[in-house]
Amino acid sequence: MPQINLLQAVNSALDTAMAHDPRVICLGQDIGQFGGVFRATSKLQEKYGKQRCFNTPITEQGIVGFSIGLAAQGSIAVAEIQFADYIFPAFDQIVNEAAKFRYRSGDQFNCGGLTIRTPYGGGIAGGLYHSQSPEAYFCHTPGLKVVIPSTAYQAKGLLLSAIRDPDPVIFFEPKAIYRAEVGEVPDDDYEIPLGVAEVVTEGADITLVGWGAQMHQLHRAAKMALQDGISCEVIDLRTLLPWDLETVAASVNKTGRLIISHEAPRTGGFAGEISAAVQEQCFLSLESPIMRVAGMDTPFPLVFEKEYLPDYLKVYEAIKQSVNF
Amino acid sequence: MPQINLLQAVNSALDTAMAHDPRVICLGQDIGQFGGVFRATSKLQEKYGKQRCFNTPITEQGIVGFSIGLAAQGSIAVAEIQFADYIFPAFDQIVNEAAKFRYRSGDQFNCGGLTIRTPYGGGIAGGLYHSQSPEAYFCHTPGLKVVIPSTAYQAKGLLLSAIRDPDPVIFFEPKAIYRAEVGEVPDDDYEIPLGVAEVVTEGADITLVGWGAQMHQLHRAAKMALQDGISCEVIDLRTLLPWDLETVAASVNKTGRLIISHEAPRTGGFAGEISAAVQEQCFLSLESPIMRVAGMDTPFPLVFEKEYLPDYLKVYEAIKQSVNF
Amino acid sequence: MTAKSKQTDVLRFTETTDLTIPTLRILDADGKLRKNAHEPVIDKATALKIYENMAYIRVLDERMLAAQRQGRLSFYLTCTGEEASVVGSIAGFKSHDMVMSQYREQAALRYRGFSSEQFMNQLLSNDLDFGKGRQMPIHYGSHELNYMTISSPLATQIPQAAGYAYGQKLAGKDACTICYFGDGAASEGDFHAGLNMAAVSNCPVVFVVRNNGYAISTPTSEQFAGDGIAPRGIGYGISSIRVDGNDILAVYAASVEARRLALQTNAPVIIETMSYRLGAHSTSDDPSSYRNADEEEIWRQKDPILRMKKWLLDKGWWSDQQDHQLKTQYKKEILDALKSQEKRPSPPLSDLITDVYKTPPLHLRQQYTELLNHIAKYPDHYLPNPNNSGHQSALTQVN
Amino acid sequence: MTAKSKQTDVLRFTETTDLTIPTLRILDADGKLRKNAHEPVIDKATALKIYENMAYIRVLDERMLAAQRQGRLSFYLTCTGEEASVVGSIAGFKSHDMVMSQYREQAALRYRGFSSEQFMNQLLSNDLDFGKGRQMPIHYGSHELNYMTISSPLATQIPQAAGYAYGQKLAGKDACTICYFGDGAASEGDFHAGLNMAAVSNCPVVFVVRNNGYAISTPTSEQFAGDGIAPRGIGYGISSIRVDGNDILAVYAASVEARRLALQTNAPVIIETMSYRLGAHSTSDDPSSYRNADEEEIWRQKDPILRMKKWLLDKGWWSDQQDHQLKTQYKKEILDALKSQEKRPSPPLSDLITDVYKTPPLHLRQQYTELLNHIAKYPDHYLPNPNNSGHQSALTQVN
Ligand SMILES: Cc1ncc(C[n+]2csc(CCOP(=O)(O)OP(=O)(O)O)c2C)c(N)n1
Ligand SMILES: Cc1ncc(C[n+]2csc(CCOP(=O)(O)OP(=O)(O)O)c2C)c(N)n1
Ligand SMILES: [Mg+2]
Ligand SMILES: [Mg+2]
Repeated sequence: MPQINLLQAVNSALDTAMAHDPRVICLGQDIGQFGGVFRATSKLQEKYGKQRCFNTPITEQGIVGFSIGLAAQGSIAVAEIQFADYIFPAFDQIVNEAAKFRYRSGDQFNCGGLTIRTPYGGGIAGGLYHSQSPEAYFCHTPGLKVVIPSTAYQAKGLLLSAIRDPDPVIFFEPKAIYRAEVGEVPDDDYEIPLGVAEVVTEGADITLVGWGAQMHQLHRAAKMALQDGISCEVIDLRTLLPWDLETVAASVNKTGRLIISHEAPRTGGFAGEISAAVQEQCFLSLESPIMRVAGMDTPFPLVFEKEYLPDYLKVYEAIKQSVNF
Repeated sequence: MPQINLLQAVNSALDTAMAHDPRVICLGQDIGQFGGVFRATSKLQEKYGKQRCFNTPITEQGIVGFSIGLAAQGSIAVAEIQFADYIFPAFDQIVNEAAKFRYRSGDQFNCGGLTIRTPYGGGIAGGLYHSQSPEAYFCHTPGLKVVIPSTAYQAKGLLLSAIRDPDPVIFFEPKAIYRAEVGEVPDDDYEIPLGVAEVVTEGADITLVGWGAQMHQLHRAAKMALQDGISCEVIDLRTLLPWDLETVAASVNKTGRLIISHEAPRTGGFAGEISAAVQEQCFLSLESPIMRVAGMDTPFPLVFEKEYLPDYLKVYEAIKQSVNF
Repeated sequence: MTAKSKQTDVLRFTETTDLTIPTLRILDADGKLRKNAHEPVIDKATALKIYENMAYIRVLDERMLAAQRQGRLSFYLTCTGEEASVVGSIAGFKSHDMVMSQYREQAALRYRGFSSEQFMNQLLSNDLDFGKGRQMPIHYGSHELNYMTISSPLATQIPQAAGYAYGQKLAGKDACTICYFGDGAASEGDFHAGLNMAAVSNCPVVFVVRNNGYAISTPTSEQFAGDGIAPRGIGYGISSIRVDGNDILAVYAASVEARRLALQTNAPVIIETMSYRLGAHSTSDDPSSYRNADEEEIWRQKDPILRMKKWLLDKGWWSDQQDHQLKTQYKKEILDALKSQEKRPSPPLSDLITDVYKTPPLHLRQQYTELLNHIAKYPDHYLPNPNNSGHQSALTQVN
Repeated sequence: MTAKSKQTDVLRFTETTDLTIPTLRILDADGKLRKNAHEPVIDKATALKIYENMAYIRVLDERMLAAQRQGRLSFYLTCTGEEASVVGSIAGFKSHDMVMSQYREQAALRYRGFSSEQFMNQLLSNDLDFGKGRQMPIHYGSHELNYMTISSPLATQIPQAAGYAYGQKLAGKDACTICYFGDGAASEGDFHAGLNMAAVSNCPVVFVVRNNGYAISTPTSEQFAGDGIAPRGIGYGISSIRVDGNDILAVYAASVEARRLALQTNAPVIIETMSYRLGAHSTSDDPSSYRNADEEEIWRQKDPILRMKKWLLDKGWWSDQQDHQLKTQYKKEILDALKSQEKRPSPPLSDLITDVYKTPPLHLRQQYTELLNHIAKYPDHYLPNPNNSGHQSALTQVN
C-alpha cells in the first residue's frame, strides 16, 4: 500500500468519490485549476471537468446555500471552506438550514448529500484567523454530523463515509498535520463508519480522549506517562456528533479516570459535553475529577501559540495530577 | 414602585439609557415607528428621533456589522435582532469581529459599546424558527459577554449594565415571559453587576441552576420538592459568560448535588460546561451525578413543544432521582 | 480588467438615474389591453385556471383570517393584493420546475394542485401534515408538487435555488427553478450570494421578487435607497424585468419569457413584480400603526383579481354568475375542509425524534425512551389534545 | 411602489449592457495629460508626497518579500501594481478621516505617517507591535493615524465602515470613512449589507474597490458575471465611478470629489479602481499555476509609479537623480529598521490574556496562573525566542 500524507488522502477520497459517482460535485474558493490553497482538490478539475469541480465567488454563505440546493436536488455536494475560521458567514445556512432541512419538511426533502470540508486548528503560526477549532459550535446543532480524522488512513475512509452519508456532515481537517501525518492508505474505495470511536491504545489507569491533531499530543503524553508506569487508554473520537459515549464510558468504567483534550477554548468546548455525559454515566467509577486540557479562553494568539495550545506536556501534567488525585 | 412586566422593563432600560447618554443609538428591524414586533422599543423613535432609533434593512449581518462600526467610533449601539433564531446570519460579525476586536488591535480599538438584544426561547408555539435558545454558541466565544434576565427587575438592571459595559454583550430576552413576568421596577437608573449569579432561594439538599424563563420551572419544581421534604437551593446565573462558578461551586459544596436546566438541546448546551467545571471543583463533595434537564437533541418542534421542553415536572423528577441516587 | 468599459476623460459619477427600468404593463386599470401592448398567447383554459386560482386564494385567505380570529388556527398570513404576482408567474412555468418560495406564495402551491385538505393539514398541524406538525402554520411544502418546504429564515432559499437549478442543469433535466422572495428579504446577504452565484455559474433559475412596499412595518424607503430590486440584477449580469404586479398579463408574459430565457441561455433571470401588501403582515400584525388607510385604499382600487375579471368578461370567457358560483363553491370547500381536518389527531409523538437524521441515532432514541417514561408518570399533563386548537400561540402578538 | 419607474408596453429585459460605466483616465500610458482631460488641482508638495509614498511601498514590498524568503518574516503580501489605486485615493482624504482597509493597502498607512520601524514591529510581532504580536504579519493598525486594525475575514469592514461613518455624522465631525476592499471580497454578503445600509442610512463613507483581476487564483470572470463592481452601486442608489487604477491623477481626482460628495450629501460613494495584482497573492502563493506570464507582462508595462514619474519629470517637479537617491534612501531606511526591530523581544507573556475583555475576568487570570506554573516546570520548552524569526509558518505554503 502506498504511503501518503493526510492531505493526499483527502485528495484521494475526493477522487474516488467523484470517479465512482457522477453526482459528486466539488466547489469552493480556489479549488478549481489551482487545486485549493492547500491543494486538497488538486487535479480534480482536470479530471472531472469544470462543471463538477469549480471555483466559487468568495461567499461562504453562498457556497453552503448553493450546496444545500444542489444536495436537495439530488447531487452530492462537497463544499470546501478555505479555512474553518471563515465558516461563520455560512453559519445560518449550516445551522438553520442544512441541519433542519429534513426535519422541517417531514422528510419530504433533505440535503443529506452535503459535506462541508474545511481545514482547522492551530500550529501553523496563523494567529486569530487561520487557527480556530470551531467544532463545538456545530456539535450543539442537532441534524449535523461532525467528523474529524487524525491520520491519513482515517481521512480517506471517513471522508468517503461522510460524502455518502445520508445526513449533512461537517468534516474538519487538521491542517497542522496535513503533510506531517503519513501512513499507508489503500488506493481503493473504503469507508470507516461514522459515530464510532477508535480505541487506539489500550490501557488500564486513565483514559485520554481527543480528535484531530490533538491525538498526537495525547499519544506522546501517554508515552511519557508510561515511563512513570501509568498506562493510558487513548481514544480517538473521530466522529464528534453523534459521538460514541458507549466506548468512552466503557473505558472510563475500566480506568476510573478521564482527560479530554482539544485546541478550542475551554469554556463551552466539546470537552465539557464529554465530561458531563461521562460523569452522568460513570459517576461511581470515577476516582478523580474528569479533566480538560484545552485552549485558553482567548482568541487564538500568534506569538504565544505554543503557550496557548494544549500540548503533550500539559496533557502529561494533567495525567499525573489525575492519577495522584 | 410601579409594577411592570419584563418587556416594559426592557423598554424602560432603553429609555433610561438613551435619556442619560446621547451616544446611545438603537437600531434593528421594525424598531422605529412600530416599536419592534414585541414593542420593546415603543416610543423611543418618537422621543429621541429617527437618527437615534431607526429601522434597518433586513440584514442581521449588516445590523451587527454596522453596530460594531458605530461602537468603534464611540457610539453606544444597541442592536435588536428580531428573534434569536435569526441571529445566525450575524454569527461571523459577532464571533469573528465583535468578540476579537479589542484583542486583535492590542486595545487600540474596541467595540465595547455594542449590545445585541434579542428575544429567545420557546413556549409560544413558534416551532423551529421562533423558539431557539442559542446562548451556548456565544458562551464558547471569548471576548463576548452573555446575559439573560429572568425577572422584570433584572431585565432593566442587567440591560443598563450591559449597555454601559465596556465589552460587547449579547442580551437574550426570554420572550415567553415578556408579559407574564411582572414585578416592581424602579423608574430610576440602576444597574445589576454582570458576572454575578443570584442565589434566589437558599437550600440544603440540592442546587438547581438555570437562567431566563427556565427559572420559573426551577422555582416550581423546588416548591414541589419541598413538599417531599427536599430543600433546594435555586441559583439564577443571570450572566452566562463570564459565569459565576464561585457561587455555584460554593452551593454545590454545601448541598452535594446539582441540576442544571436549559431549553437548548442537551448536547453541547451550556449545562455541559457548568457540569464539567463544577465537577472539577467539587468532585469530593458530590453525592450524586450532576444532572442536566434540557431540550431534546432535535430542532425545536411545534406540536410537541410541551413534551420537548424541560419543564418543572422533568426538573422535579430529576431532583428525586438525584436525591435518591 | 473589464474590457467592456470605455475610457472617458470626464470625471462624472454614474447615478441611479442613469439606469431606469420601466414597468411592463399590458392591461390598463380597467382590464383593457393598453394601446401598443401585445396580448400574450394564452388559451382560455389557462386563463381560467389562473383566475380561479386567484379567486380561490382570496377566499382561502379571508376564511383562514377569520378562523385565526376564532382561535381555530394559531397563525396565518395572507397574499391579498399580490395574487397576480404569484399566480401570473407560476403559470408561466411547468409543473416539473422546482418552486422555492418565501411564505406569501400559497397561490403558487394551489396552482400546482394543493388541495384544501392539504392546506388545512398543515395549518392545523394534524397527522396528515406533510411537515409532521413541526413548523408553524403557512410553512407548506410538497414533494409531489415540486414545492420546496418553506423555512422562516428569510432569503436562505435564494442561494439554494441557484444550487438546485445548477443540479437540474447538470442532471440534464429540461427544468428550471423559480425562486420567490420579498423586497425585505432582498436585503439579506444571502440575496447577494445567491444572485451572484446563479449568474457566474450559469444556473437556470428565475427569481421573482415581490416588491410589495413593506417588510412588516418597514417601508421600502427604509429598506433601500435604490430604485427597487431589478436594477441590482444588472450589476450581477442578470437579465431583469420589472412588471406591474397587479397586471396578470404582464406578469404572465414576463414569466413565460423568463423561463424560456433561463433554460435557453442557462442563466438566471429576475422579475420584479410591483404590487402592494394589502393586508397586515400576518395575523400578529396591525398595520394601522405604521401606514395610513388612504394608501391602502389607493391600492385596494387596483385589485388584480378584479382587473383580470374585467378582461375575462370582455373576452366573453367568464360571467358574473360563474364568478359568484365559484366563490360560493370555494367558500364551502374550504370551510368543509377546515371542519373535517381539524377533527384529525396530531401526528404521533414518535415524530418528535424522526428525521433529525435519516436514522435516529442512539442518543435520540434514549432521550425518547426517557420522555415516554416521564410522560407515563404524568399522562394528563402532556400530549396534544386531539383537537389542535389547543396550540394557541403568543405569536398572535408578534410576527 | 417606485414612482421613478415609467410604464412600458414592451416586454423587454434590461441587460447588463444597458448600463456601462466608463473608466476615467487623465494620464495616458506615457504620463501625458489626455486630450480632453482636466488635470486635477494638485500642488507640488502633494504630488511629491504621493510619488514618494508609492516609491516607498515598492521598496518596502521588495525588501519584505526578500526578508520573507530569508526566513526573517513568516508571511508577507505586496501591493505591487496597485500603488496608485491606494495612494491616489488616500491622498484625496483628510488625516482625521477613518481608514478601514482590507490588507493590501499598506501604502495608505504609510501615507498617514506609519514609520518603517512601525511596519517592522508589526511584521516581526515584537514588543512594540501595536497589535501586541497577536495577528499575522500585515495586520497593521494605528489608532493615532485613524487606521483601523486589519482583520483577516474578508468584507467584514464594509458594514462596519457604514456604521463608523454614521457615528461620525451624528457626532458632528467633519470627517468621513474610507473603506477599501477587493473584487473578491465584494462577493461576500457583508458587501451587500454594508452598501445597502450605507445608502439607506445616509452614511458619509467612500468605498474604494480595488478591482485587480484576481482573488488569490480566481479571476474576476469566475467571481462575477457582471461588469465589475461599480454598476452594483447604481442598484443601491450610490453614486459610483470607475477609474483607471494605474493613473494616479484619475484616482486622486475621483477621490477628492468623492470625499466632497460624501460629506456634502451625507451619502456613500463608490470608486472602482481598475488595476492588476502584479505579484503573487501573498508569499504563500505562486501565480504561475493559474495565469500566464504574458498577462503579467502586459500589466508590468502599465506600472503606475513609472507613469506618474513621467508626469512629474515632464512637469519639472522631479529628476532621475532624485529618484535614484530616494530609492536608495528608502532601501537603507527599511533594512536598518528591519535589522534593529528584529532584535527586539516579543511582547510580554501577560499579553496572552489582556484585551480579551477590558479587564481580564477571574477565569482568565486563573488560566494564566496555571500557565505560568506549567511553564515554570518546562522553562526551556516555552516562550518565544527573543529573536522572532523562530515564528516560521506553515502558512508559507498557503494563504
Ligand atoms: C433572517 C430573518 N430575519 C428576520 C425575519 C423576521 N421577518 C419575517 S417576515 C419579515 C419581513 C419580510 O418582508 P418581505 O421580504 O418584503 O416580504 P413580505 O412580507 O412583504 O411578503 C421579517 C423581518 C426572518 N423571518 N428571517
Ligand atoms: C471570509 C473569508 N473567506 C476567505 C478568505 C481567504 N482569502 C484571503 S484573501 C482572499 C482573496 C481576496 O481577493 P480580493 O478581495 O480580490 O483582494 P486581493 O487579494 O485581490 O487584493 C481570500 C479568498 C478570507 N480571508 N476571509
Ligand atoms: Mg415586502
Ligand atoms: Mg482582487
